[in-house]
Amino acid sequence: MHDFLIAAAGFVLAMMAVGLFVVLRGPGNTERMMAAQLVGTGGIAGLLMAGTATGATAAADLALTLALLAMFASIAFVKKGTPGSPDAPEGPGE
Amino acid sequence: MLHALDVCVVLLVLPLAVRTIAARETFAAVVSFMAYGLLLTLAWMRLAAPDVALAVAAIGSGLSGVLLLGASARLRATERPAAAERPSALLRLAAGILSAMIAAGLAAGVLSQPDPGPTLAPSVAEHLATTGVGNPVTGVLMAFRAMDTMLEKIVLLFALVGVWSLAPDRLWGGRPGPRHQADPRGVLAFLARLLPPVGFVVGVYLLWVSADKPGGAFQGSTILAAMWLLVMMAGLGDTPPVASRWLRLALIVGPAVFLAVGLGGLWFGDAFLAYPEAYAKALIVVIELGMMLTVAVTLALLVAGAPARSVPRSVPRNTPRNAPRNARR
Amino acid sequence: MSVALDVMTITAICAGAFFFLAGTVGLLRFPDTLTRLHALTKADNLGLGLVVLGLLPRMPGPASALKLVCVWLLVMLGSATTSQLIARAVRQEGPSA
Amino acid sequence: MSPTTVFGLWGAAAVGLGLYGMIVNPQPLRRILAFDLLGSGVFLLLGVVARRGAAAGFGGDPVGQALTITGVVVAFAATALAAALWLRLFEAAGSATLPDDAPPSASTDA
Repeated sequence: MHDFLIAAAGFVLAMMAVGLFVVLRGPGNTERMMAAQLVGTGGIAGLLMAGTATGATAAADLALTLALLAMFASIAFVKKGTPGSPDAPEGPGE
Repeated sequence: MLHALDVCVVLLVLPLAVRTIAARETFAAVVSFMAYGLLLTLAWMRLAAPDVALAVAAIGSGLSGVLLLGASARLRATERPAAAERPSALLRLAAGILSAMIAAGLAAGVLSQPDPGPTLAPSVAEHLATTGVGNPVTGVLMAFRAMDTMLEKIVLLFALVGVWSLAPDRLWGGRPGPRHQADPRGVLAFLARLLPPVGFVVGVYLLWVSADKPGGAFQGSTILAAMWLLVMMAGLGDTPPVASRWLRLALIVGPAVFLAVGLGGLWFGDAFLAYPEAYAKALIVVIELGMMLTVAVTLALLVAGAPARSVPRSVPRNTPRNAPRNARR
Repeated sequence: MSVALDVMTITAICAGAFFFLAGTVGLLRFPDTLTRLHALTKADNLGLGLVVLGLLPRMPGPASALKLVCVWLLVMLGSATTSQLIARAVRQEGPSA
Repeated sequence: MSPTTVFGLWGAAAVGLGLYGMIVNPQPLRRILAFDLLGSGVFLLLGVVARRGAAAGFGGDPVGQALTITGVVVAFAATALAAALWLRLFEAAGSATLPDDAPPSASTDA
C-alpha cells in the first residue's frame, strides 16, 4: 500500500508537470493561471497521498492551509484589471 | 520509492526556476514562481520540517502571489523599455560564470557535509520541558531564541513604516491601495463572506496546536492576513487609514506584550525574557496571541502598500466608520 | 474487512488519478478557454475528491478524516469560485487564446 | 541519493539561478523574483543542514528550522518593501529602471 500511494503521488505530479510545461509556454495568461491552479490541486493530492504513506500527520494541516489559500492567486489575477475600480493614480490604466 | 519521488520533484522544479528567471513575460515568470513555491512546500515536508512547510505555504500562496501579481499588473508598462535595456552578452556571460561558480561551490559543500552534522537538537530536547511546550520549533522561537523573534517583529514594523513612508506628502495618513469594488451579490463577495470564518478557525487552530504539533503563530497570522486581504479585494471592507489609532495600537501590541514580558523576566527572574517555569506556557501563549494580531495586520498592510487615497479632512484621525465609502477620491 | 478497504483505496485513488489525467489532457487539447476551464474543474472536484475518498480508510481517527474532507470541500469552494471569476473575465475580454 | 543531497543540490541551483537573474534582468519585478528564488535556495540549504542535524528524537535541528521560519517572514517583508519602492519610482519617474549613466537624482524629476 505504501508503494502504491507513493506511485500514485508520483503519477499525479507527473500529470502536473506535463500540463504545466505545455501551458506555461502557451498563448494566454488565463491558461497560465489555470495551470497554476491545477498544480495547486495536484500538489494537495500528492501531498495527502505521500503524507498518508509516510505517516506524516502534519501533511493534512499543510493541505488544509494550501486548500484555504489556493484561490488567492486566481482572485488577484482576476481583480487586477477590473474596470471601474478606481485604480491608484499611478496605475498604468486598464 | 520515496527517493524517486524526491528526484521527480526536483526535476519538475528546476525548469520552473529557470522559467522564473528566463521567461519573456513577467506574468509567466510570476506564475512559474508561484508553482515553484508550491513544490517548495513539498520539499520542506520531505526535509522533516512541517513548521517551515506551513510558513512557506501560507506566505507563498496567500500573500506573495497577491503581491507579485498586483505589482506585475501595475508595472506592465515598464516591461518593454526594460527589455530594451538588456545587458551586453559579455556581462551576461560573466554573470553566468560567477553564478555557476557559486552554485558549484555550494553543491560541493552539500556533497561534502560532515557526518553526523552539527546540531543543537540534544540541548533543545534537554531544556524543552522547562518551556511547557512540546513542539521544539515553537520552543526555540518563543523561549530559547525569543530575542530573535521579538526583533523580527520589529523588523516587520520597520518594513511597514518604510512602505508607508513612500506615500506622497499630501496622501500621508490616507488609505493604502485602490478601493476595490465588486458586485456585492457576486461570487467574489460570496466567497469573501464564507471563507474568512473558516480561515479564522484554521489560523487560530495553527497557533493552538503549535504548542505540541507543527503549526505556529506566524503561519496562523499569515492566514488571517490573507483573509483580511480577501475581504478588501472583494470590496466588502476598505483598507483602514494609516493614521487610524486602533490600527497603530494593533501594530504595536505584539512587540509591546513581548517587551513587557521580557522586562518582567528581568524584574522577577534572572534575565531579560526569562520566563518563570510555572508560568512559561501561559506567558508564551499570551505573547503569541498578541503577536498574531500584530503580524496579521502588518502582513496584510505590507501587501496593501503605501497610502494612495487621502482621508477627508473633516474626519482627521479616527476611522470614519459611517462616512460615505464611495466618495473617497 | 481490511482487504475490502484496501480495494476501495486502490480503486478510488486510481479513479482520482484518472481524473487528474483527464484534467491535464483537457487543459492541453480542448479548443478554447472555457472548455479548458471545464476540464480543470474535473481535476479539482472529482480527482481530489476520489483521492480523499480513497485515503479516508487510512486515517488514524475520525478527526483526521474530517480534516481531509474539509480540504476537499475548501478546494471545491475555491475552484468553483475562481472558475466563475475566470469565466466572467474571459467573457468580458474575449478568449485569450 | 538521500533527500538531503537532492534538495541541497536544488538549493545550490536556486542560489545560482537567482543570482544570475538579479544581475542580468533589467525589469525590476524580475529582480525581486530572482531575489526570492535566491532566498528560497538559501533557506533550502539551511533546511538541509537542519535535517542532517536530526538527533534526540527530532526530525531535524529545531534551531535551524526556527531560524528559517524567521527568515521566510523577513524575506517576505523585504519583497513587499522592494515592490513598493519600485511602484513609487515608477509613479514618480514614469520608468522603473535606473539608467546606468544618469545620476540617481535625475530619476525623480523626469
